[in-house]
Order: sequence, then C-alpha cells, then structure tokens
Amino acid sequence: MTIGMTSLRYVRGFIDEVVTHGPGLKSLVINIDKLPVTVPGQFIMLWVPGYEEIPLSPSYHANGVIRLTIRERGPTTRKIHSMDVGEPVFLRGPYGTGFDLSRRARYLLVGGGYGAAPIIFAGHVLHKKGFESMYIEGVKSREYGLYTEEAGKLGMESMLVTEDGSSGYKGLVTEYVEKNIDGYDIVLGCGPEPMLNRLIEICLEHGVECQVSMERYIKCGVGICGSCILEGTGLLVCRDGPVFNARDLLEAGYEVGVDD
Amino acid sequence: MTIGMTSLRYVRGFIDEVVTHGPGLKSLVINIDKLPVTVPGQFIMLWVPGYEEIPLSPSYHANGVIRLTIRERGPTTRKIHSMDVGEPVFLRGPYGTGFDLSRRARYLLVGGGYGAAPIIFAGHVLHKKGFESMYIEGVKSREYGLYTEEAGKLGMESMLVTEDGSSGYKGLVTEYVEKNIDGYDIVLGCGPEPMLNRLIEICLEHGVECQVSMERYIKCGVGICGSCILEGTGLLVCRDGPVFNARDLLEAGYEVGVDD
Amino acid sequence: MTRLSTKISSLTLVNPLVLASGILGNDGLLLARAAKAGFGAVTTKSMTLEPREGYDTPIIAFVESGLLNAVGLSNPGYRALPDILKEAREGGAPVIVSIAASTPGEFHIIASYAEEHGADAVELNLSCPHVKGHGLQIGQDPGYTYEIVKTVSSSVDIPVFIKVGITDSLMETVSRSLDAGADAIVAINTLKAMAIDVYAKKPILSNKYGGLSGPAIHPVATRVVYEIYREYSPPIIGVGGVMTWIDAVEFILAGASAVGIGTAVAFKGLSTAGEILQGIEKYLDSEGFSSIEDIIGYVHRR
Amino acid sequence: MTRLSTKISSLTLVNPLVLASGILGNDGLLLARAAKAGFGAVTTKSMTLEPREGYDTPIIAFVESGLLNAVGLSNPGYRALPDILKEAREGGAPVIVSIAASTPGEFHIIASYAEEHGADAVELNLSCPHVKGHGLQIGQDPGYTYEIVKTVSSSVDIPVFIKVGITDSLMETVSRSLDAGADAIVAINTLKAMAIDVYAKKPILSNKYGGLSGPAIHPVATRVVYEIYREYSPPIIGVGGVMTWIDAVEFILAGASAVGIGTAVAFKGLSTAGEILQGIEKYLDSEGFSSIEDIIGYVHRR
Ligand SMILES: Cc1cc2nc3c(=O)[nH]c(=O)nc-3n(C[C@H](O)[C@H](O)[C@H](O)COP(=O)(O)OP(=O)(O)OC[C@H]3O[C@@H](n4cnc5c(N)ncnc54)[C@H](O)[C@@H]3O)c2cc1C
Ligand SMILES: Cc1cc2nc3c(=O)[nH]c(=O)nc-3n(C[C@H](O)[C@H](O)[C@H](O)COP(=O)(O)OP(=O)(O)OC[C@H]3O[C@@H](n4cnc5c(N)ncnc54)[C@H](O)[C@@H]3O)c2cc1C
Ligand SMILES: Cc1cc2nc3c(=O)[nH]c(=O)nc-3n(C[C@H](O)[C@H](O)[C@H](O)COP(=O)(O)O)c2cc1C
Ligand SMILES: Cc1cc2nc3c(=O)[nH]c(=O)nc-3n(C[C@H](O)[C@H](O)[C@H](O)COP(=O)(O)O)c2cc1C
Ligand code: FES
Ligand code: FES
Repeated sequence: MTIGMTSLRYVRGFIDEVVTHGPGLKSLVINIDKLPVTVPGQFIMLWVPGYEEIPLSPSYHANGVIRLTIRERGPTTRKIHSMDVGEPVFLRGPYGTGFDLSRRARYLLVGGGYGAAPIIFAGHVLHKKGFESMYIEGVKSREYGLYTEEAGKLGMESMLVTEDGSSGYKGLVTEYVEKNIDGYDIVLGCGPEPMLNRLIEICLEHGVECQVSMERYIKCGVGICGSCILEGTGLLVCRDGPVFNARDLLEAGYEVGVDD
Repeated sequence: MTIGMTSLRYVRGFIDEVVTHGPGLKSLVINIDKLPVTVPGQFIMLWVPGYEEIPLSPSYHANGVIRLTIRERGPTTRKIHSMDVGEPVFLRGPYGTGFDLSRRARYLLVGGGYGAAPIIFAGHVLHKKGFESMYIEGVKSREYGLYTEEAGKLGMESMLVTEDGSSGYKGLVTEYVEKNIDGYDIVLGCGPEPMLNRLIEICLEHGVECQVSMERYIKCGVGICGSCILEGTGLLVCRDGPVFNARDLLEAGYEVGVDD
Repeated sequence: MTRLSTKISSLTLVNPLVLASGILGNDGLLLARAAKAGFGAVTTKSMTLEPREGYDTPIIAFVESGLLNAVGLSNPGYRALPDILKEAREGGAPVIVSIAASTPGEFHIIASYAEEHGADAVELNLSCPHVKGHGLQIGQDPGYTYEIVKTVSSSVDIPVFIKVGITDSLMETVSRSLDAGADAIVAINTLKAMAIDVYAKKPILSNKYGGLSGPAIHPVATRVVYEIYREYSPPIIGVGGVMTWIDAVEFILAGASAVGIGTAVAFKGLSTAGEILQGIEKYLDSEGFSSIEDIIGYVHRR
Repeated sequence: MTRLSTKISSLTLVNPLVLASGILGNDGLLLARAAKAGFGAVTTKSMTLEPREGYDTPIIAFVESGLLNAVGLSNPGYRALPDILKEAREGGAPVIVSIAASTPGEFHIIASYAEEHGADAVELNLSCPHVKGHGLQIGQDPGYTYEIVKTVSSSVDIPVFIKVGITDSLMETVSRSLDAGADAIVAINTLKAMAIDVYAKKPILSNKYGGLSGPAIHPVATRVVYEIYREYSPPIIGVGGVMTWIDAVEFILAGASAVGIGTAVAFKGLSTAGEILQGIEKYLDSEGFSSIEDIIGYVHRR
C-alpha cells in the first residue's frame, strides 16, 4: 500500500461545533475541505500547534466535514477539550486500514468508550449501503454514553450496555455480545484491549469473523518509526492496522486473554 | 509556459538508420519511445555521453521515431556523424516554441542548409492537415540538397535553389522567394541568419506573416542560464523561441539587414 | 511602504521577490525583463575579474527533487557591468551585482566598479560549490571572510550582501561578516551534488559535480534562515527551492526580509513571480496581516 | 555468489538492499519482517547506553522533496539488544547494529555487547544531525573519529561501519576512519533542516530542527559516494533518497557495494524492496551485465 502524497501534509480545518457528551468526552465537528475521505476505522493525526499530534479515528467524515470524538486523557486532549468554535486544527491522513464494509452480511458493531467513534462511523456507512447491522456500545455508566441514540435514529437496532446498570443492559459489553452474537456474520470492535481480546475469543467460539481496531502509541503514523509495534507480532498498528482481522492477529502471534 | 517534468530527463534512443545526404550532412533515424512529441520548430537536446549536448530541431517525429538532420561542424557533430546503427543517444525535450501550423492558410516553407530540418517536418504536418503549402530549399550546390524530393513525394510543390545553379533555380533562396511570394499567407523560415533577415524584409514588403527559427548558443535549453540571448531584445532563443513571429522580434528591437 | 514592500538595509523593494544570482543574469535586458515581470529586485550572474566561458555542456541536469547546474560561473567579466547595469536599471527594480573572486583585492575592484556604474548593492558570493578557488572554499574560512567583507564594506557606500552556503562554520561566517560590516545575508547557495544517468553510465554534467537547487534544498535553507534570524536578526534574503508562494512565506516567517528565486524560473518561467506575489497577498488577507513586514520572523515571536 | 549478491567487507548479502538505521529498527520481529520482505541486510535503530524516549510528536514532517524527522534517537537502550538480535536474525539476513554514543568508551561497550549477542556488524553513527552531543558534532572532528573507530575496531571482530554525514571534513573523516580500521563507509545521514507550516505559523517538528531524507538528498549522497569511491574505494553503503531502482543503480555505479533505504519505506512500505530488486535485475539484463559486482563503481572506469 502506497501512501498518497495528499495524505502527507497538514490540512487546516476550523471547528464548527463542539458537542459535550459527558464527563471528559467531547466531539469536535470540523470543516475541512481538502482532507482525503476516511474509511471508518482509519485514523488521522490531529495537531494543535504547540502541543503533540495525536491519532484519532473519526466518528464521521463526509463532504468536507469530519467529526472527532475525543476523551480527555493528557495534555493534548485537555487542550483540545478547551477549544472553541472557530479555532483552527491541523489534520493529516487518513492512514492505516479501515473496517472491511464491502460484504453484504450482518454486522455486529461493538464500541467501548471512545472506541465507539469509528464504530458509529461504520454504522453510518453500512446504513447507507443498506446492510443489516446492530450497534452496541459499552460504557461505565449512562452519562458516558455516546452514540446509541444516533444509531437508533439511523434506524439501526442499538443497545447501550452500562457496567453499573444505569441504563440499558447491565454488565460488560462482551457479556451482551456473547448472548446476542448468533445470526451475525461479522463483528467489528473498537475499545479497550481487554474488551477486544474477549471479543476475539467469543467470535472464535462462535465461528464469526472479527475485525478489531487496536491502539498503540502512534508517533509517525506512516510505518517508519516503529513506535506502534504490536509486541510479539511484527505488526505495526499505524500501517498494518489499526483495524486487523482477528485471524491475522492470532496468526502473527498476538495473544488474547492475557490481561483481563 | 510551464515545462513538463517529462521533458526534463534524458530518454535513451537507439539509432535505427543513418542517412548520408551529402558532404557533412547526415540524418539519424532514432527509435525513441518515451520522448514527448515535438511540434515542428521545437528543439531537443541531444547528448552523446563523453561529448557536449547540442540543440537540434527534428526533421520528423512521430510514433516513437525521430529523425535528426545534422551538419558536421565541430567535435560533437563530428562524433555524431561517426555513429552507427544500434548505438544509443540521449535526448531531452522538446523545448521552446514551434511553428504555428494551426491556421488554414497557404504556407511558404523556406529552409536554408540544415535549417531545412524543421521546415520539412512542418511540411509533413501541413500535408497531413491538408493545408496548402510549397517547400523551398536553398543550398550551395546540388550535392547538399536535403528534402525537395521528400516534399515532392508528399505531393507538395517544391523547389531546390542552388547558389551555383547545379540544380533547380540558380541564386539565393531569398531571391526565389521574393519572386514567388504572392498568393501565400504565411512564410516559415529556418536557416542562416542573413537569409532569415532578408526573409523578414521580404515578408514585410509584401505584408505576409513570417515565422522564423533563430539560432544561438544553447546551453541549458530551459531559460535559466541566459546563454541564448538574442542580443538587444531581452528574448531567449530557448524559451521565447526558437520560432519567433517576425513582428514580435522587430518589436523587441531585433535588427534585420545588418550583416548581409 | 505598501503591503508587499520590504526593506533590506537601505534598499526598499516594492515586493520581496529577488531574482537569484545566475539566473538570466548575464544580460541587462533580461534583468530588466525580470523586473518588469514582477521581481522586486534582480541579481546579476556572479561577475569575475576576467570573462569566463564556463563549462562545456551538459551544464544542467534535472533530478527528482530539483536541478543540478555547473555553469562554471560563465560571465562576460566585470568590465561588462556598465552596459548590463544601464539596461538592467531600466526595469525599475534595484540591481544587485553578484561578485565571485578569490582575494579581498579582487572583490574590492569589482565592487567599486559596480558601485561607480550604478549597482544598488553588491552580493559577495562566498559559496559557489562547484568552482575551485571561488566561493565555498572561502566561506569555510570565517577569518578570511571577515577580511574580504571588511575590505569591501569600507570601500563602497552601497549595501554589501554576503551569500553563504552550507558549511560547518556557517554561523561563524555570518557573525564575522556582520562584524565586518555586511548589510544583509543571502542564504543559501546550492549544495554540491551529482547526477548519474544509469543508461549513459556517466555523470551527466561535463564538470561531473554541480550545485543542487530547487525543492531539495528548501528545508535546509529554511533551517539556515531560521538560525541566522534567531542568532543575529540581520536582513536576510532567503534563497533555495522557492517554487510556490508557500515556500516564500515559509522563508519570511522564518526571518527573511526578501526571497530569492532561481530554479522556479526554469520550471515555470518569469511569470512565476506574479503567481507567488498573488499567493502572498491572499495569505496576508486570509491570515489577517496587513503587510509583509508583519510576518518577517513571525515564528520566533511565540 | 548469485548475480544480485554483494559483499561488504566480510559480510555477504544476498542482495544489495539494506534497511537503513532508524526505520522500524527498534523491534526484532520488524527487522526480521524487513529481511523477509527482501532486504539483504537490516540495521537497528541507533542504540544508546540508556533508553531514550525520544522527542514529543510531531516527530515527522513531509515536504515536497522528502521527509524531515526528529525522532530523537528513541530506543530501548543497548541492553535490549539480545532480544532484538535474537528475533531479527530469524529473518535470515545479516543484522547491523547501529550505535550512537559520545565517547570511545561508550561506543566500545555497546559494540562489544552487540557482537557478543550475535550482531553481524556494527555501524557507528557519527552523523545524526538533530541530537546534541551525538553524531554530527563527532563527525566534524576527524581526530576524535579516529580515536572512536580505533577503539571499536580493535575490540570487536565483526566488521565496523562508519556512518557519515555532510561536513566540511567529510573526506578526512572517511580517511581517518579507514586508517583506524573501519571496514565500510555508510553515506549519508540526513541533512539538518526545518519545515514551517505557514498556517500554523510554527516549525512542524516539536524539536523544530530535523533531518531531511528522501529524494532531496539523493544527488548529494551520490556525490559523496562517488568522491569516497574515487579517493579510497572502500566498501560503501550508499544511503539517501533511494525511492526507485534507478536511484539504487546510480549509487552502485558511483561506487556503492550496497544501498540503504529509509524514507521509501514510509512512502511505499516494505514491499518497495522487491520492486527495487526487480528493477535492478531488469537493468542488469538490458545492459548486459552479469551481476551487481560488475557495476560497482562503473562510472569511474571510463
Ligand atoms: C488508531 C488510534 C485511534 C484513536 N482514536 C481515538 C479517538 O477516536 N478518540 C480518542 O479519544 N482517542 C483515540 N485514540 C487515543 C488517543 O490518541 C490518545 O488518547 C491520545 O493520544 C492521548 O493524548 P494526550 O496527550 O492527551 O494524553 P496522554 O496519552 O496522557 O499523553 C501523555 C503522554 O502519554 C503518551 N501517549 C499518548 N498516547 C499514547 C498511547 N496511545 N499509548 C501509549 N502512550 C501514549 C505520550 O507520551 C503522551 O505525551 C486513538 C489511538 C489510536 C492509536
Ligand atoms: C534551436 C536550434 C536548432 C538547431 N537545429 C539543428 C539541426 O537540426 N541540425 C544541425 O545540424 N544543427 C542544428 N543546430 C545547430 C547545432 O546545434 C550546432 O551545429 C551544434 O551545436 C554544433 O556543435 P559541435 O560541437 O559539433 O560544433 P561547434 O559549434 O563547432 O562546437 C565547437 C564549439 O562551438 C560552440 N558552439 C556550439 N554551438 C554553437 C552555437 N549555436 N552558437 C555559437 N557557438 C556554438 C561551443 O563552444 C562548442 O563547443 C541548431 C541550433 C539551434 C540553436
Ligand atoms: C543555473 C544556475 C546558476 C547559478 N549561478 C550562480 C552564481 O553565479 N552566483 C551565485 O551566487 N549563485 C548562483 N546560483 C545559485 C542561485 O542563486 C540560488 O542560490 C540557488 O539556485 C538556490 O535557489 P533556487 O532553489 O531558487 O534555485 C545559480 C543557480 C543556478 C540554478
Ligand atoms: C525516521 C528516521 C529515523 C532515523 N534514525 C536514524 C538513526 O537512529 N540512526 C542513523 O544512523 N540514521 C537514522 N536515520 C537516517 C537514515 O538511516 C538514512 O541515513 C536517511 O534517512 C537517508 O536515507 P533515506 O533517504 O532512504 O531515508 C533515520 C531516518 C529516518 C527517516
Ligand atoms: S507510528 Fe511510526 S511506525 Fe507506526
Ligand atoms: S540556453 Fe540557457 S537560457 Fe537559453
């Protein structure tokens, strides 16, 4: 895969809208014309000059509008959370692999925390294609919920899973998936690694295809610095991923179920 | 005018045929695929590694075959004259302006010496377009004749003018032109500068448009080194020319009739 | 001063674009033509004491990232300056005379002669990478540079610019030049390079080595402009790989008061000046700046 | 020896392509993967005595003519070498351990440790342009270089390569390195450069300065390879802007026995190795050469 020259320079966009979802969770809707269009699951690098640049998987991108859903975590995301409508941000990308949404199949979409971002984007695309899919989002508590409503509005079946039972199904998102996986052909997952590991196990048990988006420390984004290595596999998250087919991961030596 | 990137690198061609026209006059027919197509009057730079590179105006170019008609003059052209079928040569280009052959008009084509090269090429193109034209070639003596026969084969009216009367009309080519210019709309000329100067004067007198191809020492070919300046005009032969409309030349301060 | 105008020492330019030395600079009418095409100032080819034929062709080679040249300082010799200057000045823009020489005495002779015949500034070429005994070898010796600059700056009244190339002692050369009275720094000259044609199996240039210019050297030049501005903030003419208005603005933000253009002329012709100026104006508008002066060295401010 | 194989001192490579230092070189499995993707040898990231986090992002900036990086020598420290080497060697290609250090003693410690744990060669990085106290500052001092190379070459049996950058004393550094027992020269490292985003109005890299690689530096590297071969004809690994087989062949004709590749991996991925090798084979065929060895330094022969 050759990276297109257009993906290599920063493009400036301006914040058009700031959505506060819940504690430490915001989305920026950004007007940005010249950014090549992103496939759900691909990531962009966002740079606020004076801070670090960080990888983010858009929760929506079409017609010159990109939406980034961002959890406050450290200095850079804190800065981003302090930004207002009209301020500029700098994006380069998109990079890496996206979810394979090309097959007419039944998709089970599973997002955990801000991992819901590329998942709801995938939902939009699948909806547009008229493919059948269900959207499941796992969070600690209802105030962290992101996109079940948006999925519902698209006419998709959708479910919020909260650890504390404050809304929707009570428990871990993976428990809910395990109970409802029958009838689906492909599971798409993004979220904390233990969740993804469990998702892979469940899919293996049920013989269902599984694509997961992995997270590592991304510095260059283009497969040159080696920072984003998936230990023990020789795979790069920024170039071979972030979206991997679970089978490829396991074949490369990735080990699930070690840390939950 | 922006120079295309494809015109900037050398393309290797192989000599397919060597034609000996007369004393010190040869043509090389060269197979060369990747050279962008030349407009009659434009020039290419020919490089034989180990020697200088020199500007030449093709006498034919189509379908991956280019013909260069070359007078032996100094070390580089001597080397070229010693080359054989199968040997490689390196070309870059085409550069500069070509003759304007776009108008449905009656063209008088006038070549002097190896200046006949772009003129016969123009003849080929005009013939293909079905435009009316006459080909006149001026040389010292019949053994230096180049392309009157070829013009004849194309079905064009053609005339060899020899200074010694060994064939065709006896005299200077410009004398013949002066007598026969009536009825033509455009004169295209290439040859020694005194010939071109006289041609310009004749055209002025008869109110006929005149395009001439000028020669200066061309080193870079792309308008950067300043070597090919037409003194007193601020015009560059390699970029503003080599083909100039006589009117533009005179407006820029070019002086005719000074040295013949 | 209008929004595009800029100052380099005592020279005022209607706009910051300078035709770099060596590009069409042997002929006064061509220089005038460049000025009329939109260049805010024009520089002659580097003039030497004696006329120089220059090297055999090929004198130029195109590479992926720019251009190599080994013209060999071909020039008519400094005695041609009166004619060149007379014609060039009719373009209406200041004319900078570039000088290549080996000793303080030679530089002095040519600089004085240039001043006498109407040069608006002289530029001492301490950085030509492919001609022995000229240029880069001098630039590598800050002490000798000091001597040369001192000699010239104390003998002419017009501004004296110093053209530098990439050497280990670059910053020291700049510092000593400024100590010696240099009025502006021109950075950078080409980088010593080579291109081989794999089918010809030979270096392309007859001189084998040539100077690399164009997009290849732009990030190196930007770094140098930034460093010089950060350390000494003299007037700087940034040169190297300016192909678009973005490259020009990069130089100015880094600290350049003006921007030299060479290779872009080979690729796009003289009209490139107009396009770059348009781009700069649009940029000033869109970013809310009122003039070029507002953005000189801007990246250092925050 | 097959037609694509080549020798660098006592190392035999199945083909002349070497993964350059700093590209994916912190992880043994990645190095093995590069070997399997077709690289004839692989180089680790430059290893330092202590682990280094490296700089904040942005660590990379794209420019028209290539890439700027300021990774900041991020590496896990030389004590990670046993693991890296064990995994890397499974790729089947020789593994070159690059070392960045400040003193002969430090270079010695890391080189011996690398040898002990299976390195096929060590490469002394005397040329990193954007990390203080490492690299280029050493390369500018031929005497100190001599001391370092002497120390290392007399303490390990595996070949010792010297990686050089562009400095005024480059040829002297090479000469002293060879005197001191260096087995091959790796040329060149990146050039110190800067990229400014005109809308951000800031240098892009968090470190401001970075190393320029890619097409921009290829003609400079070709010149250096040519010069080193002409003067000393040691085994040379030519590095800098190899994007296509043509660039690789250019280096080999100029005198390189092998060709390093870095930036092309960012643009085209590891599969670029296969494409370049194919191109080289076709070239050998079409030009009537029987092997790589036939064309090493070919341009010097006529
Ligand atoms: C492919 C991909 C897509 C992502 N998509 C999203 C998204 O849509 N929404 C979202 O909120 N987040 C997403 N993330 C995570 C996001 O990039 C991090 O939360 C962000 O980089 C944190 O930056 P920070 O400086 O605010 O916080 P911190 O991470 O706390 O910064 C402090 C330091 O931690 C280190 N660091 C930063 N990121 C990482 C990391 N990933 N692993 C290890 N160390 C790190 C750095 O040294 C940094 O300076 C994604 C990550 C990846 C790899
Ligand atoms: C646009 C253009 C098109 C041309 N087309 C043709 C063509 O189709 N056929 C053809 O035979 N010739 C053509 N010429 C002329 C041709 O380029 C020269 O005859 C050739 O360069 C001579 O090279 P040489 O080294 O063999 O001879 P010489 O010119 O004797 O070489 C000796 C030296 O003379 C100098 N020199 C070379 N060319 C010139 C020059 N034009 N003016 C002044 N000094 C010069 C150089 O220093 C050279 O090293 C053309 C010239 C131009 C400008
Ligand atoms: C054909 C050519 C000739 C040059 N001649 C000179 C010269 O005589 N004196 C000089 O100081 N610089 C000379 N230069 C260098 C330019 O002035 C400029 O510093 C360099 O080309 C970088 O700018 P660019 O990338 O815009 O071309 C020459 C450059 C080229 C391309
Ligand atoms: C991201 C990156 C990191 C690098 N790190 C190192 C390094 O640690 N040690 C070193 O000697 N060279 C390092 N280099 C320089 C390369 O090895 C190589 O010399 C340079 O990039 C030129 O080759 P290229 O144009 O093929 O990239 C690095 C280059 C890049 C792009
Ligand atoms: S982030 Fe640099 S290789 Fe993936
Ligand atoms: S030949 Fe160089 S400008 Fe015309």
